Amino acid sequence: MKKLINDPKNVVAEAAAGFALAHSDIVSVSFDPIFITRSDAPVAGKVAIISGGGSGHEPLHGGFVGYGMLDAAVPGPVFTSPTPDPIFGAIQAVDGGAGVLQIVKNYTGDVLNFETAAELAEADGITVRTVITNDDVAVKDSLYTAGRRGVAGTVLVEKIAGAAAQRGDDLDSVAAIAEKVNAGARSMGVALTPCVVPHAGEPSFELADDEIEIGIGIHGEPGRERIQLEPADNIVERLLTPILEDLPFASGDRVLLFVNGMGGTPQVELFIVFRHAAEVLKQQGITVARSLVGNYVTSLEMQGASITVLKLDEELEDLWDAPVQTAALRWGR
Amino acid sequence: MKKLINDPKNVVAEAAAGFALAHSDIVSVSFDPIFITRSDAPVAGKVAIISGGGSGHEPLHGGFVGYGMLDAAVPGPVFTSPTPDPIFGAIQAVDGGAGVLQIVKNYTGDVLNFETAAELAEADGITVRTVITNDDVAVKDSLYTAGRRGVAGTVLVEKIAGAAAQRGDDLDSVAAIAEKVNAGARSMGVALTPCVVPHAGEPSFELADDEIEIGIGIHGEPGRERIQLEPADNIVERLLTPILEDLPFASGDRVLLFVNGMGGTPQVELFIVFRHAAEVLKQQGITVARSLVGNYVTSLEMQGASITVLKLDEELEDLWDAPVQTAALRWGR
Amino acid sequence: MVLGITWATSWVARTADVISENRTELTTLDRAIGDGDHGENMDRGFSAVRLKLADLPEGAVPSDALKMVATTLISTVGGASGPLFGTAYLKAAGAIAGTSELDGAAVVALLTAARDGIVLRGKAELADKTMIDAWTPAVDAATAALAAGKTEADILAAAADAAEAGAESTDPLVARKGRASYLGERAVGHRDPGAVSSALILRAGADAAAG
Amino acid sequence: MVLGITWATSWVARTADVISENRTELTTLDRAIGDGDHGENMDRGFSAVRLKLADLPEGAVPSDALKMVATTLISTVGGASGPLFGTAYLKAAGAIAGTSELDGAAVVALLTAARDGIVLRGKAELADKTMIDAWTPAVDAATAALAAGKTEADILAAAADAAEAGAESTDPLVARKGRASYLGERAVGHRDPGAVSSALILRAGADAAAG
Ligand SMILES: Nc1ncnc2c1ncn2[C@@H]1O[C@H](COP(=O)(O)OP(=O)(O)O)[C@@H](O)[C@H]1O
Ligand SMILES: Nc1ncnc2c1ncn2[C@@H]1O[C@H](COP(=O)(O)OP(=O)(O)O)[C@@H](O)[C@H]1O
Ligand SMILES: [Mg+2]
Ligand SMILES: [Mg+2]
Ligand SMILES: [Mg+2]
Ligand SMILES: [Mg+2]
Repeated sequence: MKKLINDPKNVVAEAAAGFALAHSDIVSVSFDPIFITRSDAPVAGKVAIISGGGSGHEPLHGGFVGYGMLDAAVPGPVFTSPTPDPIFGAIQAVDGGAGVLQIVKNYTGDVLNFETAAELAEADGITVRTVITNDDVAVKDSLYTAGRRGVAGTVLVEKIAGAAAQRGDDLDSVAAIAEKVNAGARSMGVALTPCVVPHAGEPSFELADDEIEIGIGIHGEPGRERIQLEPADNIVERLLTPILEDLPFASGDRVLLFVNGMGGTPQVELFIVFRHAAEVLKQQGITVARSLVGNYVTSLEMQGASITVLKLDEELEDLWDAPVQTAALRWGR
Repeated sequence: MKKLINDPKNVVAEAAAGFALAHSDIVSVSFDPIFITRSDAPVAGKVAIISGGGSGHEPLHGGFVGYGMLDAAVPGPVFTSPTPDPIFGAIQAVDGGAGVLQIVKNYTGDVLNFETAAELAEADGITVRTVITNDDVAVKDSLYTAGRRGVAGTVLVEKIAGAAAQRGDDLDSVAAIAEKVNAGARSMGVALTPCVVPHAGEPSFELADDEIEIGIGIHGEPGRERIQLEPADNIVERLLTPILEDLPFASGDRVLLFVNGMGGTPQVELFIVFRHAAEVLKQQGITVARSLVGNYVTSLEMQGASITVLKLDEELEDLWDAPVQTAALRWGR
Repeated sequence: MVLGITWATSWVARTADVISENRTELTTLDRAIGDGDHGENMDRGFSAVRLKLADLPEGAVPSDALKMVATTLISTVGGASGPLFGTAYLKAAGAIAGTSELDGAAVVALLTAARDGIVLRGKAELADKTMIDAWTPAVDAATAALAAGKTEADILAAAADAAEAGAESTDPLVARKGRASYLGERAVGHRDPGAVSSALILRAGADAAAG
Repeated sequence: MVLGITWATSWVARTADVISENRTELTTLDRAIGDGDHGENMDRGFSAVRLKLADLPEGAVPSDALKMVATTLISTVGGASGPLFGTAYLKAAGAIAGTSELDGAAVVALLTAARDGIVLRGKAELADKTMIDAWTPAVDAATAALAAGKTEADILAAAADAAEAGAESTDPLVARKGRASYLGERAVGHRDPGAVSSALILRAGADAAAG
């Protein structure tokens, strides 16, 4: 294992310390337990939004804490959900009296730990609502599975719900908008290489030099199928087709096209993917009204990318365009 | 070679096409020859700033085209300087009558091709000034070498000179500020893995599982020395010590600390590096007044990082804080 | 031996030992059909538990030890297994609350409550390829052993045997809960890590009773 | 044979061939002490040159062919070698401007002007471990061959032999120009790619003259 780290046990704490130093204008970091809050939290009267989950997906979630997006992020150990204590600590730190919305990616561990934290907060008199994101079309959604995973679409939910909370919407409205974004977002990813969890020290799975994983998760889980490496344009179609069929998206739709890097893929490749994805959407009469390209929901050093398509309407476009000031997403101020 | 690309020959053009689609609000892209300009170029009466060089360093330089930074970027083939034609084309496209500043990283190929382009432009009646960046302390500067390389510090030169041009400084003043930033910036990098140039298809150099390259360049060139993998804190000191001794930086200085990812390194690792670098500076009585952490000057999928320290004064701090609106660096608007 | 606080603390201590001994194996299993952290998660939790064992007050009873394990796992493990095992120990403690010496019926009540706690939180059914596939056979075997008039030690041994067989029984299954469920058919042929760690926990209980 | 336009175009065509044949080798050399693109750069340039050969007008003279090569390399190669070789061909064309048949003196003038053009742009000296280490020995050998009354073909052959030896002579050197200079001692033991491509160019010229 080759990493710029000290003791694997300290990866999350040391990274949080560096993050706090580099972005002290935007965030404050608590270390025991570890959570990241807006430096001006709690914002009185504003619905607070928190998210979190295993580390290793940076900038998700800490990079999205700040004006117009998240009030707090709770990083667990790498790829492992945080426990209820830091989540509860974050809830208490950011509650401004208007209630707290938890945005949780659909993984059993995250769901159970945030659920427990919510119980503690409710017992403490804090109103908590939870929205579960599950935009990954690679996983069949059925009563007989843990359901679809929450992946890159989570960033769009956090940005748009964050803008709604910032403009003063109440808890129910913010939760409703988060649900709406999640309902209109579909994602699917591909991995060219696995990633190495620091405390494991070995690749999360094996891939031959000419193999790629289609339908990869963001925790180094293997994907749905393993195929031979193909030209980028073919891979884009393998990801985009199930996405478009699932909602479904139709001619005339306005969408946000998000090409997300898994961490180790050079930017040129992400733009090559974006290029063909935009081409395909255009052919189908779908308008790319907004776009996002970059490493936002990563899997450590994994090479690969995911494509997310979000159905837009005027309200979502306005909330997307609203000012945001976080370490990883910033415009309008 | 495992990459999300189609034909290696089309990597630069297809990535430029995707970039144009994803950021049409900020840039326009010319395809024959290939160069990227501010969508509102030429800006009458403003000094125009252009930069460029081999591709594979994204977001450098195209990601820094926009309000308050570059007027144009000229991407050559991967790791190969562009030819004079596209550079000349970019100069003609952005010249607003106040002259053009070329910011060129110190590599023989870049220097010679930008030199030829400048001759063509001068013959065309356009005033061109050139500032060569050479912030890499890994290379001994002497009359008997091509001199120090321009690496990550180039981003700081582009941002600060860009702000000076945006506020209306004339060509000489903008060039002087660019020279001042370059003179006050020092960088050094480390590679944990090599990178694979698409048309070569093989790693640019070999590294054993327990080896790292200290003093790496940004074109997949090997570095100065090869050592055993060490804890991040030790590596940080190996990079920072020659940086601080070279200028030298002294107790009482205010600096910008920039930890740059080489492309394939997860963000947690960059913040672990930033954490200790900030610690060391503090111990030496040096104040980290500004900071930047992320993948800004990359080497394709190379894993590794570089540290840049820039000496600040009030003018440079104001210009750093000035609004910038590019694909990769954005604040204040 | 009688199953009092000595047995309870010995069970917990032995569990901490076997979990750290099997940490790598559990992580390897989780890498195949999960995200490769189960050994790390469990070891993080039970290392914390081991440290807290010493703080148990004079006159503590078995339920105090299990309650301490529950709260410690909940606050240190994270992941899916943290809340699940945490709830298991919490309910188990509740089922034997205050009792200082457990008879066979109490042992069966403890195991049943633990299993029910996991189902309450995780909604898994038998053959979903989860830890439940170790716990439910264990509860059934313990119940049968009790009916057959076996000793407490034999009841725990029967539960451990059944849990180990139950863990093995997950090999051919497609998962319907947890991360492994994302893999569909690709999970077939792999053993569920949580079922294996559950069997380790139950074996430690039997060993502690065997003396 | 007389060195007219037929020789010139044959030289250029043969150069395009040997460069593409040796593309991988040149890139491998550049990977060792540079950035691994020299073969790609040269092949991109000379492939473009090959396409333009056909467009040479009726009655074109050698200098027209060399001028076409110069402008094509400058506008397609990039990197360090583009402007350097481009200037070399440009100055070479200038030295024989208009001449339709080159005698030995013209050949030496052509080679000397090419070398001087590279020095003018790149400021390299002998033993800096650059293409100059192929060109300068070639110019000296050609000059000596001319003085010795050799034929044009023999003059070009002498230049090619000297260039190849010159390329080999770069192996033990520390580089003082170009990317390889960043490596210090680590460049020792590797051959300079630009010197090798220069030798290929000169050998192609000799072969074209040999018929
Ligand atoms: N819904 C559930 N019900 C019961 N057990 C579950 C459930 N989901 C997951 N598990 C168990 O949790 C184990 C994985 O635990 P662990 O790897 O520590 O958490 P995570 O999956 O969050 O990384 C699985 O092997 C399985 O036995
Ligand atoms: N200053 C110089 N003078 C002469 N030749 C040079 C100089 N700098 C570099 N070269 C030649 O250029 C070659 C490298 O060319 P190439 O790899 O195509 O360009 P780049 O180094 O920009 O990638 C070197 O092998 C060397 O022979
Ligand atoms: Mg996990
Ligand atoms: Mg090059
Ligand atoms: Mg796991
Ligand atoms: Mg080269």
